Amino acid sequence: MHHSEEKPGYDLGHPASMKMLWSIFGALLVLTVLTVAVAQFNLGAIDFSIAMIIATVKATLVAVYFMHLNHDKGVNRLLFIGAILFAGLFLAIALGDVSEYHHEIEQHRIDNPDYMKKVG
Amino acid sequence: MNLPILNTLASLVQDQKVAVPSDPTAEGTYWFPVQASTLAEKSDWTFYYIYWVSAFFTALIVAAMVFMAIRYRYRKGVWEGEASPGHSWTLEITWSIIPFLLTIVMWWSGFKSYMYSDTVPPDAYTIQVTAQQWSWEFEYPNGAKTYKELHLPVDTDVTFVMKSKDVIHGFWIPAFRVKKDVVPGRYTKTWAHPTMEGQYTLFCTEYCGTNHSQMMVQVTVEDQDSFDKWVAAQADPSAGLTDVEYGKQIWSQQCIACHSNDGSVVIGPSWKGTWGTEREFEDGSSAIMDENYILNSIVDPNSQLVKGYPPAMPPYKDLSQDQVDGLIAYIKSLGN
Amino acid sequence: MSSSTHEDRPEWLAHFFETPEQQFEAGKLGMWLFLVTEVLFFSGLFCAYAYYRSHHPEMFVDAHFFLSTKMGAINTVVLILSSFTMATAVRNAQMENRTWLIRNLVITLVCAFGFLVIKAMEYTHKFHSGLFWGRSYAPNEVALEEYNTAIVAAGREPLANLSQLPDLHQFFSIYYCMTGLHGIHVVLGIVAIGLLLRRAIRGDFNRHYFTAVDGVGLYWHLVDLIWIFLFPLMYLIH
Amino acid sequence: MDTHHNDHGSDHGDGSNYLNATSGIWSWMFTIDHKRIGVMYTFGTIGAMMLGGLFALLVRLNLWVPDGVFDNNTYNQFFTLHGAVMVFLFVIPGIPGALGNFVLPLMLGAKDVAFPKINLLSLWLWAIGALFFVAVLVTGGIDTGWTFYTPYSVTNDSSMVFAVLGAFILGFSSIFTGLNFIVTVHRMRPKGMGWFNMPLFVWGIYSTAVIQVLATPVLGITLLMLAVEKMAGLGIFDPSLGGDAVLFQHFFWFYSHPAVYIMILPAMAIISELMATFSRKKVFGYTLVAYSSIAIAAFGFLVWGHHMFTSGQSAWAGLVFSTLTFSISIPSAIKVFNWLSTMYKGSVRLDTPMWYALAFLWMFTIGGLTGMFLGTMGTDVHLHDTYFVVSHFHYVMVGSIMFAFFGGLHYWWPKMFGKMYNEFMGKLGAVLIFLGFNVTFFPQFVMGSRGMPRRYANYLPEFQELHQVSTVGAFILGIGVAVGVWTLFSSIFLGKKAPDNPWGGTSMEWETATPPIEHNFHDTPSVKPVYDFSPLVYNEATGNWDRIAEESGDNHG
Ligand code: HEA
Ligand code: HEA
Ligand code: HEC
Ligand code: CUA
Ligand SMILES: [Cu+2]
Repeated sequence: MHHSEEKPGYDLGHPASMKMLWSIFGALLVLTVLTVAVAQFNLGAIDFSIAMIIATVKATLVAVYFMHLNHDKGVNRLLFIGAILFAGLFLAIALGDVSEYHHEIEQHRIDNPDYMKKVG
Repeated sequence: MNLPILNTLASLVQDQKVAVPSDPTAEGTYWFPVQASTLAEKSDWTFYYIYWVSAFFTALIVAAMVFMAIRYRYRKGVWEGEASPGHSWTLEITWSIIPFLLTIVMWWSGFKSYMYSDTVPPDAYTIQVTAQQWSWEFEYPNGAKTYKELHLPVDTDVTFVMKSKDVIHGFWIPAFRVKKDVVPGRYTKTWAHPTMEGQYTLFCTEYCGTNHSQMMVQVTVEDQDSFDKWVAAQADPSAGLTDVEYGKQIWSQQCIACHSNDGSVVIGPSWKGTWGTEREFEDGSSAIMDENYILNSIVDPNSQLVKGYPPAMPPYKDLSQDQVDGLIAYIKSLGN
Repeated sequence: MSSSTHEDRPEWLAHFFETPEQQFEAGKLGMWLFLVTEVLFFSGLFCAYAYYRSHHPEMFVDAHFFLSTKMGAINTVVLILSSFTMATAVRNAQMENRTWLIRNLVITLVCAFGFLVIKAMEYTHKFHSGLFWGRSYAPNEVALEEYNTAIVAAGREPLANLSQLPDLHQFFSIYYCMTGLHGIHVVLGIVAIGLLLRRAIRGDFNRHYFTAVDGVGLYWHLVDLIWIFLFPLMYLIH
Repeated sequence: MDTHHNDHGSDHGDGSNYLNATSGIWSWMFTIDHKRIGVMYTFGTIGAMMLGGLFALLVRLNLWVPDGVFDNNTYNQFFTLHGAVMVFLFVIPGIPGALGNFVLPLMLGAKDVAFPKINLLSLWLWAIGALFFVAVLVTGGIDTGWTFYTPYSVTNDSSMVFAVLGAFILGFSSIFTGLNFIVTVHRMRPKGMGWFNMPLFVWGIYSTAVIQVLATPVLGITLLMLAVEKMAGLGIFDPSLGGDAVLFQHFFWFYSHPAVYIMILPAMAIISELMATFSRKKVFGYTLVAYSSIAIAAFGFLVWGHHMFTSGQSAWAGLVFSTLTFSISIPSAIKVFNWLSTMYKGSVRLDTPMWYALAFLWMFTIGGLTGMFLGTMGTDVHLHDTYFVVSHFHYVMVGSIMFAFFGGLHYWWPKMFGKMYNEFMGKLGAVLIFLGFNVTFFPQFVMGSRGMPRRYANYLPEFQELHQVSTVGAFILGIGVAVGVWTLFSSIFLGKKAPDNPWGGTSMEWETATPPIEHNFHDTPSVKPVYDFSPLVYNEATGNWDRIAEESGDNHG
C-alpha cells in the first residue's frame, strides 16, 4: 500500500497538533455560549454588531486552523479572502442602491394597500 | 414593384451628411426623430459627440489595418518581417490617455443630461400613469382619465408619476428622449418639457408579454388653451353616451387587448354571444354569465378561471358602478 | 524533461501529473476554488437577507419568536463538534492512523445526521403551525399560541391574531431558503464523508496521499462556517 | 533539414492518434481526454449555434412586414429561445469548451487538464442543460426574454422553470470548466514557462476562467431563487408578494454583465494568436495585452448596473456604474491598438483565419464603441431597449465572438482533424458572413435610435425599409454560416492531409503530431521564448513550417 515510503520529499501535509485542535474546539464552544448569553440581554443597536463580531471570530478560527489557511499557499488564502470581499462588494452596491429608492416602495405600499396579494 | 431596400440604401449614402439637425421642425434626422423636448437637445449633443469620436476611431483602425495588410504582406521566400520594436511605452500611454480623455467628456455630458432628466421639477403639472398588460392609463389632476391618448401642454414642465399593476413596463417617448421603467410595487418618476406641438408616439419598452409591441399610445402636444379644454372634457367620459356606448368605450380602452367582440380569441374569451351562457371553470365548477358573474370576473378574475384560459387577467378594482353597468350592458348587447 | 516510467509512479498518481506535489497542489487549489464558488453562491441569499432585514427589521424581530434558540444552539454545537472531528480526521490521515481516521469520520457522520434530525424536527414543527414559505404561509392556532407564549415571556402583550404581523411570509421564505440550501449542503457532505469512510476502511490513504480527506474536510468546514453565521442571523435577533 | 518535429510529435509510424486510439460510442461518451471533449464541445456548440440561428432567421422573417408573419406569442418565444440558446448554449461554453479544451493543455505541454473527470462532467452538464432547453421547446416554450425579468417571468404561464433550471445546470458546467482551467494554468505549466512566457491564448482563457468561477455562482443562486419564486411564491423578487423587481435585475446583471466578458475574452485570446501567427511577429506590447485581459475581467465586475439606467435604479448607483463602465474601454483600446501594431513591419499572410481576425478588429471596434453610447447615462436613456442595443450586442457577439470562433476553428481545425479545408471556400464563407452581418445589423443602429423598441413582434410602418434590409442581410449571413460550417466539416472527408504546423504557429500544440497522439506528446517539448518565429521555416514540399534544430541566435522579442 505504501509505495513511496522509502522515497524522500513526499511529505505534503502538516499534521495539526491535537493540542491546537482541542483548544480551537474549546474556543468555538465558549464563543457559542457567549453569543447565546449576550443575546439574552437587549443591548439595542449594538446587539447585531456583537453577534456578528463573535460569528466572524468563530469563522476566522475555523478558516485559519481547521482549514489550515495558516499553512496554506498564498493563492489559496488570497482566493478565500477575495471571495468574501467580492461577495461584500456585490452586497454593498446592490443594497446601497436599494436604500436609495426604497422610499418609493414604501410610498407605494401606503397608497395602494390592496396591491399586494394577501398571504397568511 | 416598390423596393424599399433601394430607398434605404440610397438614404444611407445621402442622409448621413445632415447629421446635426438644423431645423428641428423637420421630419427628424437620419439618426433621430424630431427634437420635441428640452432634454432632446441636450442628450443629442452627447450622441453626436460619441458618434464622431467613434467614426474617427473606426476609420483610423480600418485604414491602418488595410494599409498594413497590404504594405507588409507576406512575400514568397521572405518570411522574416523587418526588425521592429516589440513594445513602446510612449505608444501605450498615448493610446490609453487619448481615449481616456475622450471618455471623460462622454461621461460628463451624459451625466449632466441624465441628471437633468432625473431631477423632477418640484411644481410641475403632474400626470399619474398606470401601466398594465397592455394598456396605459393617464390620470390628470382634475380626475380625468384617458387610455388611448395622452395630451400634454406645450412649453410646460410635466411630471409623470408611474406605477404598474402587474409586470414591468417601460415609458418611452422617442421625440422627447424620455424613458423610464414602470415597476410594479413602487413608483418611478420622470418628466418632460415639450417644446413643439405635434403628434408623437409613446412606446412600452420593457418586455411585458404577448402584446408588448402593441402597447403604444399617441401623444398630442398642444397649446395651453386647447389642452385645458380637452382635459375638462375628459373629466366626464360618459356624458351623452348610453350605457352600451359607454361600456363599449371602456372596452375599447381597457379590455380590447384581451377580449374581442367578434368571437375571436385574443388572450381571454371573446364576449360575443356569451351572455346568459354557462361558463365552465378550471376547477370543474360552472356558472351562468349574469351581472354578478361579470362583476366577479372584473374584481376577482382568478376566482372563477374560465376553462382553457391562463390566469392572465388583472383585477379591476377601481372601476365605478357606472362603468361596470356600462360593461354589463355592452356584454349583454353582444347577444347570446 | 523526461517523465518517470510507469514502475516508479505510485498508483494513486494520475498519469497526467508529473509529481505527487503537483497533484496535491492541484487538488488543493481546485478545492479552494470550489469553496470560492460556494461562498458566492450563498452570497445571493445573504444579500436577500440583508435587504429585507434592513428594510423591515420588525419582520425579523417578530419572526424570531417562532424559532427556538435552544435547537439552534444545540445544532451549532453539533456542527462545531463535527468540524473538530473532521479536522482531526485530516490529521489522522496525514499521520497514517487509520483506526482514528475511521473513528473521526464516523463521529462526523453521526453529527451530520444529528444536525439533520434536529433541523427536521424544527421544520416539522413549523409545518405543523402553518409557518410555510411565501405564498403558502398560513399560521394557525398553534402558531398563535406559540407566539403569544414567547412574547408574554418577553414581557409583552399577547396578540389576538397573527395577521397583525406584516410580511412574515418573506421571513420564512428567507429562512427556508437559507437553512434549506445549507441543509442540502449537509446532505451532500454526508454523501462525501460516506464515500471517504469507505475509502478509509479500504486503506486508500497514506501520508503522501490524503487529498480527498483534506478536500472533503475543507468543504465540511465551510458548511460549518456558513452555519456559524446563520445561527445568529436567524435565531438571535432583537 | 534536421527538425525537432520528428522527436516530439510523430506517431511513430503506427498511425495512432487521439481520434482512432479507441473506438465506439462509449469511448467518446466516457472519455477523459481533453481533446475528445473539445471535439464534442465543438460539434455541440456549432449545433447550438445553428439552432439559435434558425430562431434568428424566424425572428427576421417575422419582421419582414410591420404586422408580423407569426402571432405575437410565437414571435416572443422565438426571440427568447434565440437569445437563450445563443447565450447559454453557444457563446458562453463555445470557445472555452471547444478550443480551450483542445488547445490549452497542448499549449502548456501537458498531458491533460488538471481534473479530466470534472472536465467530462462539464460536458455532460452542458448536454443535460441542452436537454432542458429541448424540454422547454416541447412543453410549450418560453417568452420571457433571455433576461428572465421578474415579475413577468414568475407570473406568466410557460415552461420557464425548465429554462431556468437548464441555465442553472449550464452555469455549473461553466463553473467547472473555469475551475479546471485555472488550476491547469497554475499547476500544469511546464518548468521554465513563467506567466509571461505563456501564449496569450492561455492568458485570455485564464482571465475568462476567473470570471466564470467568481460570477457564475451568483447566477446559479439567482436562477434557483427564481425557480422557487415561480413554483412556491417566495416574495423576494415578486412585488405582489412584497418582493423587489429591481433587486432581481441586480442579481441577474451581477452575473450577466461579467458574462459578456466570459464570452469576449476567449475571442480576444484567439485574435492574439491569429495576429501573431499571421503577422509572424510577437504580439506588440505582449505584457500589456496579457494584463489587459485581467483588467477587463476585474473591471467587468463593477459595471453591471449600466443595464439598469432606466430601471428605477437610483441616480447614485447609475453614476457609479457609468463611471466604471468607461474604465473598460481603456484595456479594450490597449488590446485593439496592440493587435494593430503587431502587423507593423510584420510578414502578413491573409489565410482564412486572418480574414476573420481582421474582420474582428473592425467589428469589435464598432461594437465596443457603440457600447460607449450605452454606457453614457444621458444617451442610454434614449437608446435603452431599442434596436440600437440589439445591434450593439450583435456587433460584439456575432461580429466579434462568432468571427473569432470561426477564425479559431479555421486555425486549429487542421490540428484537430488532421485535414486541410478548401481555402477558397473558407474565404468565401468569411466574405459572406462579413457582408451579411453588416447588412443585417448596421441598419438596426439607425432604427433603434429613430425609435424602434426591441422585442417587438410588430412595428410602425416607418421602420419597414430598415427591417427589410436587415432581414435580407440575415439570410446572406445564414448562407455564409452554412458555407463556413460546410467547408470545415466536409474537409474531414474531402480535405488533404494536414501537416503538423500548417500556419507556422509557435506554441506547443504545433509541435505534436497532427492529429495529436492520445497522450499529446511522446516527449514534452522544451519551453521556448513565446512567439519566437525565427526558427520556423516554410517547407514548400510538405506545406509544413519546420523548426530549425539549432536555437537561432537573433530573436525578435
Ligand atoms: C460579448 C459581449 C459584449 C461585449 C464585449 C460588450 C462590451 C461592452 N458593452 Fe455591451 N452588451 C452586451 C454584450 C456585450 N457588450 C449584451 C448582450 C447587451 C444586452 C443585454 C440585453 O439587454 O439583452 C449589452 C448591453 C450593453 C449596455 C446596456 C444597454 C441597455 O440595455 O440600455 C451597455 C451600457 O453601458 C453596454 C456597454 C458596453 C461597453 C461599454 C462595452 C465595452 O466592453 C466595450 C469596450 C470596447 C471599446 C471601447 C472598443 C475598443 C477601443 C477603441 C477602438 C479605442 C477608442 C475608444 C474610445 C475613444 C472610447 N452594453
Ligand atoms: C451569441 C449570441 C447571438 C448570436 C450569434 C446571434 C445571432 C443573430 N441574431 Fe440575435 N440575439 C441574441 C444573441 C445572439 N444573436 C440575444 C441575446 C438576443 C436578445 C434576446 C432577447 O431579447 O431576450 C438577440 C436578439 C435578436 C434580435 C432582436 C429580437 C427582438 O428584440 O425582437 C434579432 C433581430 O434581428 C436577432 C437577429 C440575429 C441574427 C440575424 C443572427 C445571425 O447572426 C444568425 C446567423 C446564423 C444563422 C442564420 C444560422 C445558419 C444556419 C443555417 C442557415 C442552417 C439552418 C439550421 C438548421 C439546419 C438547424 N437577434
Ligand atoms: C391581460 C388580459 C386581460 C384584460 C386586459 C382583460 N381581461 Fe378579462 N379575461 C382575461 C382572461 C385570460 C380571462 C379568462 C380567464 C379568467 O376567467 O380569468 C378573462 C375573463 C373575463 C371574463 C369572463 C369571461 C367569460 O367568458 O366567462 C369577463 C367578464 C372579463 N374577463 C371582463 C373583463 C373586463 C370588463 C375587462 C376590462 C375592464 C377585462 N376583462 C380585461 C384577460 C383579460
Ligand atoms: Cu408593457 Cu411592454
Ligand atoms: Cu453590460
